[in-house]
Amino acid sequence: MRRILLAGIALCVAAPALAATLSSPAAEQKAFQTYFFNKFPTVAHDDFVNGPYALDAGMRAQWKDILQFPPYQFSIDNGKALFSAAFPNGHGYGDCFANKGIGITQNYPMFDAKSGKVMTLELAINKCRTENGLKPLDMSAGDMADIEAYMASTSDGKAFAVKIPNDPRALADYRAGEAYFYTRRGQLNFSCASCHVQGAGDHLRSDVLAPALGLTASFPLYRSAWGNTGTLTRRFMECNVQVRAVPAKPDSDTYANLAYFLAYMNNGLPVGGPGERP
Amino acid sequence: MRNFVGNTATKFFVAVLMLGSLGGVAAHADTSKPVVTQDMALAALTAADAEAQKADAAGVQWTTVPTLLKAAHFAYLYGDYSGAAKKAGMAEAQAKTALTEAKEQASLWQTQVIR
Amino acid sequence: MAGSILVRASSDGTATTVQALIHHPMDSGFVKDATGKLIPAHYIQVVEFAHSGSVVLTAFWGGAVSKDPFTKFSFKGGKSGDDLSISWVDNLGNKDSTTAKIS
Amino acid sequence: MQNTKTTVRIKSGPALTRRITLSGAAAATLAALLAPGFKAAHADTAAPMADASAYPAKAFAQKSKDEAIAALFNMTATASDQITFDAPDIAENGAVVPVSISTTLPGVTAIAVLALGNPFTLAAAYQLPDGTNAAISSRIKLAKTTDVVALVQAGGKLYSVTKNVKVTLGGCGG
Repeated sequence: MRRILLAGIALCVAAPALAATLSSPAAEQKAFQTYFFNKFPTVAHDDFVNGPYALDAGMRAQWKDILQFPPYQFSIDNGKALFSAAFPNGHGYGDCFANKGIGITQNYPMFDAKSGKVMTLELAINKCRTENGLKPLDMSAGDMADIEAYMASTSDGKAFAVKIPNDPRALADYRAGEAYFYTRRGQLNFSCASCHVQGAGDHLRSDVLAPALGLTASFPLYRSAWGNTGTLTRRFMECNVQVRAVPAKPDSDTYANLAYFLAYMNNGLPVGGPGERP
Repeated sequence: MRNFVGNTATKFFVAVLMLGSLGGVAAHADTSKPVVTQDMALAALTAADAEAQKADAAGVQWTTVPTLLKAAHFAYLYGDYSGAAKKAGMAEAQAKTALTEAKEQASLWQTQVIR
Repeated sequence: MAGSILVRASSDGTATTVQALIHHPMDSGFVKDATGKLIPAHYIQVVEFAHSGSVVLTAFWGGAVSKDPFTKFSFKGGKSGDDLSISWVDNLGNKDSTTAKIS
Repeated sequence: MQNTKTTVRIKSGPALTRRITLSGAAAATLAALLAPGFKAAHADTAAPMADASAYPAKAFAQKSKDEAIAALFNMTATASDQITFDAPDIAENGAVVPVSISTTLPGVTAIAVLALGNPFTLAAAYQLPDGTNAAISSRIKLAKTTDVVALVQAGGKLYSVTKNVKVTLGGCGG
């Protein structure tokens, strides 16, 4: 907290020069993880991917019960069928991904040098479809969530390894995601950090606010509130509406860069997807 | 977005007002509140729409603004010019605030970064 | 709905533990959809679990059983390779059934 | 078959007896003989299929605890500390509340779950033939914070245990 106060004072003195004081992504990632490891010293590092279940014993017990036979099992099975089916032109999803798409979700989002943009798994799946003459899928739930659930299940437990290549465009995308994460918006004037950094671990009525570290590691999620499996894009748009900010387009760079920033912060933590949440 | 409730309330409000204003105009001129003419309402709507478009373009719009604008246009359509002007004014103010919020945050966000 | 039932049945020689997950909306009839219209009641009413032809559990469910309902129980006997059959019928008369091997 | 329990049990099984297909009236009378309030859910096929006519619809339509118990078991329940009833103190989400009921009481023939705060209190009922262990896990929906009652029918008597489960809204609204 002291550092933030000091930073606040510095702001009045040299606002224009502020941009220069941001450290490198790697340094920021170290600070980010250390902040949460210190804020929740009793939480095992890998447990951060389980969000509220790492912080609330009662919820954890119910989660363990549900994990015996999780309802997202249907998503995984449906996703596997969709993933394995060949496209009309004979190709398949496997042809669009490294290692035939098996055990690779820990590398996403991935910066694509050709387009100069961040490719989340959802964007990559839709890109694969359009390249093979198919309509892109709805990026919030349904088949997209099921395919992602299957792909994530093949990476279960692998450590996140999101890379920011030595390319100014990649760094710019990372900074854009970072800016979005810390920018207050909507009539409620909250940023993602308001709830998931300052408010991490607190209750919002019966919800426990998950720490930002590991926040996106268990997507796609089967939420009891949704009654089906949903993607990270769906959750981003839902959070926007909850602070009364009009959401961006699902396939916008805004959300891809935000996912890029958050996933980079998860590096080293295990893939927790598909996950289950209240 | 659950603006369902807002619409019902607005319809009810408009209906009551329409009856009231039809009777009111003939019977007596309400001196305390200046009569909002159609032109004044239209001007307010135009200004609100313009400001809202700026916030939309900047991607910083609040979900409350489109709801208010819809209600304002609805009121205008039914001849409730004072209601339309009031809602348009609120919509414009909120769109302006959304833009200001974004401008401030453009530099403020960096103070929140975990270092 | 073909394939609506997922089963995990395992025997330790003396008893068999059964876990079943059934893909079904289990609409209670009290929930409204996005447009405010009530979603009509549509839930599984009877589920029959049988081991090698004889009943080991009968479940009767109301609208208050969760979506994609889960059931776990165990019964004495049953060895790996035996058949475990599950069938359900809902309030609209839809049915589905499956037979799984106890592992 | 040595019958240790007070109620008459029809042991099903392909070798032993031919399935009995019951007409409505006969079904009702036999139901009284069986674990009261329950009817054996058998149909005339190799593997017994779920039989809709066995569904105790009246019991599932009751709004109060006593009416539901009467319609299902037509006996009164006495509290018992022999039943282990696992249910969360605070449900993470009212739509998926994991509950587990197990008991050491001998001769269990039926287990049921009632949610007193729901529009219809009876949530689920299970009929356990011989050899089935008296332990059931399932997931139920709770409309609001409410007392949840686990019922166990054993040796022709009815036992119950009650637990309160809090159900609250989450999130910061829209």
